[in-house]
Amino acid sequence: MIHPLLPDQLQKTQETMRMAAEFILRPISRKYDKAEHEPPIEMEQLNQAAAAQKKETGVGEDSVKSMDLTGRNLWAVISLEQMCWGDVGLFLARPGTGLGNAAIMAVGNKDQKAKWGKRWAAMAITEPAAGSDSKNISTTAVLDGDEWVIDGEKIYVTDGDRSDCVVVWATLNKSMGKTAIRSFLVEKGTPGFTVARLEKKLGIRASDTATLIFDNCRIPRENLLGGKEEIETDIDAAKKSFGGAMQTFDNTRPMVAGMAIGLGQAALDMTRALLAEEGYEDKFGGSMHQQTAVQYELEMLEAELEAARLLVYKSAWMMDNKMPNSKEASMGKAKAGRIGNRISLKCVEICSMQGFSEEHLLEKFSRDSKILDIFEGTQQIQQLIVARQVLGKSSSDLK
Amino acid sequence: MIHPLLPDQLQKTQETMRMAAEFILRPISRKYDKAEHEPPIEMEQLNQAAAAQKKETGVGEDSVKSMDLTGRNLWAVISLEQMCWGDVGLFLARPGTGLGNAAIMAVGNKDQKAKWGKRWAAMAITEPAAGSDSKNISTTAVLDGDEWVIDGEKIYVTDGDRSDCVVVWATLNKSMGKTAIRSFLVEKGTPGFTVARLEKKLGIRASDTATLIFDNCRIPRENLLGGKEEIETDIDAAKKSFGGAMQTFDNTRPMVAGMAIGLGQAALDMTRALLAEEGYEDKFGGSMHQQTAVQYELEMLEAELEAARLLVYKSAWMMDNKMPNSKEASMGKAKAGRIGNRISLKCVEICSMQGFSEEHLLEKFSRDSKILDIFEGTQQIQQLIVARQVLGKSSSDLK
Amino acid sequence: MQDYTTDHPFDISLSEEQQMTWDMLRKFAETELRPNARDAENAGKPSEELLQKIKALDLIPLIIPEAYGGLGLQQDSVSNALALEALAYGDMSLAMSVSVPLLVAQIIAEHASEEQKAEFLPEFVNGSMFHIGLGINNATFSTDPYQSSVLAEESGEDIILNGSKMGIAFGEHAKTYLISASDESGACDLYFVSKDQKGVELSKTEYMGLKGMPFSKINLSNCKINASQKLGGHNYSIDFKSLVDSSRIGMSALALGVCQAVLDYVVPYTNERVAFDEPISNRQSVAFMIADMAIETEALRLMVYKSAALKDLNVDFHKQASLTHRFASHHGMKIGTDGVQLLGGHGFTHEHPVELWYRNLRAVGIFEAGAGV
Amino acid sequence: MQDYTTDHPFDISLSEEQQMTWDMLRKFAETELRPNARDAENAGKPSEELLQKIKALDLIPLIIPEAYGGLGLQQDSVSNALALEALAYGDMSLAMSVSVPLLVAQIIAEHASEEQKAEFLPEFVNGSMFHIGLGINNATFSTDPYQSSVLAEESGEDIILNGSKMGIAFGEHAKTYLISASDESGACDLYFVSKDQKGVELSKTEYMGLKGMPFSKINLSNCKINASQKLGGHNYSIDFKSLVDSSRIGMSALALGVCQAVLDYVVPYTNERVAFDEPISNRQSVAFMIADMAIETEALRLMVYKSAALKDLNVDFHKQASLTHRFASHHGMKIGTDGVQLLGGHGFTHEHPVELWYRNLRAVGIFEAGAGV
Repeated sequence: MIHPLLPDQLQKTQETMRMAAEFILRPISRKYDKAEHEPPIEMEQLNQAAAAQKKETGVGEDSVKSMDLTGRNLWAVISLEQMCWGDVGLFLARPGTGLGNAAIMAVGNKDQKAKWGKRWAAMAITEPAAGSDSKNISTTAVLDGDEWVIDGEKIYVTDGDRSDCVVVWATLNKSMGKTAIRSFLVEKGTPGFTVARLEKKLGIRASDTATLIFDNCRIPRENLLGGKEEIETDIDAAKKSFGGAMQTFDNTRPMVAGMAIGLGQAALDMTRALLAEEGYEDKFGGSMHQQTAVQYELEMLEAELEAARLLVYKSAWMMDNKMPNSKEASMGKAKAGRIGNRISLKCVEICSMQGFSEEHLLEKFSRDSKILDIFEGTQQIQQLIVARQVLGKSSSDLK
Repeated sequence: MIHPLLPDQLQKTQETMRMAAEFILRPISRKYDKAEHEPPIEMEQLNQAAAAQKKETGVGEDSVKSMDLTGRNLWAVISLEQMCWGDVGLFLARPGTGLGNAAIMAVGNKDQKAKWGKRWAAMAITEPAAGSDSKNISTTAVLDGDEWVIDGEKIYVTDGDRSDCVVVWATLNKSMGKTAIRSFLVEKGTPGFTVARLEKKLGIRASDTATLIFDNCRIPRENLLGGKEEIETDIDAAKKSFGGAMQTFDNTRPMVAGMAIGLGQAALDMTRALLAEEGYEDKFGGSMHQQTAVQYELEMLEAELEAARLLVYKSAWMMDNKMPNSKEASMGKAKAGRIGNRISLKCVEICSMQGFSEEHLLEKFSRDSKILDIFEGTQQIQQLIVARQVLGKSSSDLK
Repeated sequence: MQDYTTDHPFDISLSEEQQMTWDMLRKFAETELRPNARDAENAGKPSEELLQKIKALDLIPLIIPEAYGGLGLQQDSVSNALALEALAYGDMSLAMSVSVPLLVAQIIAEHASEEQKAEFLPEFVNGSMFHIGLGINNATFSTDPYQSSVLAEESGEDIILNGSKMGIAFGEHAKTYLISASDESGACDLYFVSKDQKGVELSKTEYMGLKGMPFSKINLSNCKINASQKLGGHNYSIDFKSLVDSSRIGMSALALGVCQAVLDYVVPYTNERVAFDEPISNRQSVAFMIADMAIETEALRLMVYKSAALKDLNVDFHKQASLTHRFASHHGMKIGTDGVQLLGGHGFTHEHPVELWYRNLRAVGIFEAGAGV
Repeated sequence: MQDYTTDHPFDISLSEEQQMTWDMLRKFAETELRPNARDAENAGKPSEELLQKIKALDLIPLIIPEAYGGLGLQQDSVSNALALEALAYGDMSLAMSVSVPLLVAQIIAEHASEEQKAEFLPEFVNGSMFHIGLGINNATFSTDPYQSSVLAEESGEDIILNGSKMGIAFGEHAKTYLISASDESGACDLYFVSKDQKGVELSKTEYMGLKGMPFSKINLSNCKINASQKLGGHNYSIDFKSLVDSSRIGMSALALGVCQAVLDYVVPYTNERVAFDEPISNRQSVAFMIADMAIETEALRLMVYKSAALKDLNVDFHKQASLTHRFASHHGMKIGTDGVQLLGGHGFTHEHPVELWYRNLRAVGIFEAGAGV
């Protein structure tokens, strides 16, 4: 039965996590925005709140039907939406869970999940010469006896400095394109693995973004995550193999989209709070003749945000119900990524000098928001994915 | 000296043509919108007004520097902008001047200009299977003794039924691509040339849009307009030849863009007049907190329209001053085409039931406007042209 | 953050019953409505034959109480929204030729006094669907959408009505009009006005779109009616805001159906249309326009469903309906104009339906009372 | 339709003099401002060395009357706009480090009383450029932009000022502030307020962008000044609306320079950056974004020039300035965000200037008094 509403149990999750965001994250937002590269020490509290809430809601480790109220992915999206209402930079900097963890849970085998599932894993894909074009990565992995030898450079690795380990995408044979790409788990402290640099950034300054160097870095054979040691010659098997790697994105995109939604809502809420000090009230459903330009704009932005939110919830619900959600995940990411940025920039404009000033967080939101339309696949990549599926096209037809 | 303002002489042109539009075109706008395919009989008056104004301003037949106040192209854009403020459909239906005339003036030789310059010439490019892709046209022209034999079907020919003659694009050899394309002048009544059908359309219903059939249609050898009888083997010469045909567009695009601007201004003016009946006043420069959504929207739309107008004036001024203006012509057409459509649709929304109703002309403007973002090169084609020039790319790099 | 309570999990799948109705109405839209859309537009109304088929769907008798000859079933709002979406996929005008009388029947069944029910409901089952014209669309644009451009003034036992209403569907077919009017206190209610009442002036109006059905404008000039002609009786007050909001969800559901129609039309067209040696959908500018169309259509769908689901929970759905309606108006029109753009010159002619959808989608955000959920 | 008279033909080419100034300032922007933008941002102000070079441009002494040590040349508004565009191409903060004091000097030269001129003008030539802080930006957002968030109340010979101002460039360097304040009649004028006046409270504020120069917030609490401290003297009234409009053209000209910088940066970047085996600019989504950037930048240029040209004709330029300013705010920000988008993750880091331009372009539409024409 069509019912795109949250059951009370998930509303409780919202409330709890919102409170955590408000009381744990917001007070330290500006501090870590200013102190770039300084690891936030207050974050353990947030993890505890999330864990407690998860336990209370009864969300299991494995995906469970949302029908049972406890779908893991919808719960996760809702939780992180609220945490990112607090501060998306701090959320990304919270110890313990990185995008690499999603990869381990998505493609790792049982032993791997058991061994690394609880450790903080970053995800290293991008290279200086390969951004969205992940089939063109040039970091290599060569099997030598019982060890893989990893060589290459990775950039823009979120949590790359502070995490315990990194999921690294590398190729078994650069001339074989995407069929040769595999992901590997490299632990911190492995000889030949160094953090070369931390980026100074427009936003999400609380989170570290690292350049990693792998120079003759040897890791155990069993650190290959999902996919086979040899390159499949059968085309379907090869496609499936790369598809497996890419599938991680179907899981992580709703999460990143959820971040943009939380941030967008934060900007709208803060704008209304500031406006209220000068007497502003909403006028939903009013005509353009009655509404002020601000009332009109905020209603339109709220509508766009709600649209993005429902797309993202749907893509998470599909995951929980084991439906293929690649198109829907990209729809949600495309919409949420761009609208989060638009909202936050518009809110700064609406609040004028106050919006532009560091006295409030609106200007920070509008810096943080930009990356959410870029990482985990840019707006343009999401559009490509959606278009190919809607039009029934291959990546060679629609480039 | 930078001075993007109209001298008094051209302001006089504006006023005169606006008056003609208001008193000649507006009263019959609805009549010919309803009576699709009926040739408007009142249009001779408009031509007379234009001719008188042209004479008064001292605009010559040939391009003259705008510096001398009498640049032909800027004068033309300004005149037709005002006529299309009246009614773009009727303007397109005015007897005597079609897009073919622009082609004759742009690429015809002296004899051809003298012979056909004053006759009403339509332009036939599009074919059922070739829209924007003009190099792929399949209408053929074969030299047989002292005659060309034309065979093929042309669609969407504006004025195709009512004009005296038609400039037809045909290929000397379909396998040779764009280098083999030439334009030919075919007079009405030539055996083998028939008007097969008139289109029922969304807008500009006062103008006829015809499907033309050429079946073993024989025309004199001298009816080949610009370009050589044989296909150039030298690549540069060949490019130049097709470029010559395409160059017509650099002349006609500012004109079509001017139509969109006239229409956009008409929609804004009518909206304000209707709103004024219920007490509306503009509040230019007001903040979003003070302006109503309508005041804000109308100011933004007016800004966009003014931006388009200046781009178009500049492209016409460049033509008058013999500067290459292909990029600027496409910039103006892209901006004016899309903004004319956006304005007219928004004005209908703002005026609600009255805007949507046939009691007023706003709904008509929003139907007429759509074609201006399509013909003489769609929005997408204009973007391609601009992008290629800005990025320094060929049509094979950026498709 | 939410203001509702529910135990039901988040769900976006159709129930078995919803699926059956959906399949039936969507098929009807594709086989009966779509093929007849252009004819209805040319004639200015649906053919008698088509009207009979539409009536045979029995959508209206379904909700008429048994006492007045109907089946007396309560439809939930989500199912109503689904039905509107399915029908508008065929044609918006033709969908409204049933959704408008359905809305009138719903209003009367819910709000009318017993006498009014007895007078007006049976004819929905036995006679014309169009015996009552709904006059809610304001003739002035500066009027609050939750108020009326017709003013109601009490004068003893009588009520005097003054003002105009536009967009009354099948107004010439009606014998009675149900008109919204605002009184001095700011309350907005509905009133039954007979066609032959003194001070009633009816005229035909045509619009940019929705040409498959006839519309009237009504002008009330010192039109005196008895207080009992107020919907529900003299002392009854309708929640007019909720009525407008419900209708806005309905209009958004109709827009959704049309948006889906545009999307489903441009996908095969752009895949087949070749320019510069490739299908035009191989170009990002075309493909991304279609991707956005798909994204906004799906988003609109979820917003419509959520608004309707909130209404079904009997909680305040005003904000959600407002957001949905504004979204439908903005993105509906964008999809309408992009649909024509993707077909280029072809899209501008009557050879293809996209120009018709362009015109109909402009009605969204303007017509307030064309469907309810 | 127009409301001006001119014999001069339509023209969009630079005069010889305009071209010379343009070439000189644009070169300065590229060789001195752009390379120092990041350093100034990190330091929160330009280096002393750079400030000396900026001063050596002699832009301010040019317009100071000869009696006060300057050259006393009248600059036309179009040339002023060109200068702002050229400088902002290098860096917006650094351009404002000269455009703000220039605006102050212009205001004083045009409006101040003889005593005030004698007191404040010479220092522009001989001393600091920053001895007077301009307090026009309102601290409240709901205040009419043509009014002030500071209120002026006359009390005999005195005027009492109350309220706050934000975004005072180089406020800590100043000894005196020129503050806009509205009186009961709705007139908005400027007043000189000394730093050491009682009731003046200064604090440092930081913004999202424009970090290459320091800003102060000023709070005036029952700040009592003598009526003679009103700009131009007690009975003088400034056309504050025209001042705001002139400044809005100035801000738009700065935005234009930054937009052109973004465009010129992304063109080679996207032509060189390869993904999926081709330069990313071979993709329509990238190429069309850049085409739009070029279109809107060129349009903004023409709008800035036209606004300034109207001002030079001494006719009402309020509407044109308003349109230009709104256009600059909307499209400037779009170009700022697209600039980062085109560089992807790289654009988000300090390795490239696009993130800096993103932040600076958000100032447009917000800062009212950063430059004049």
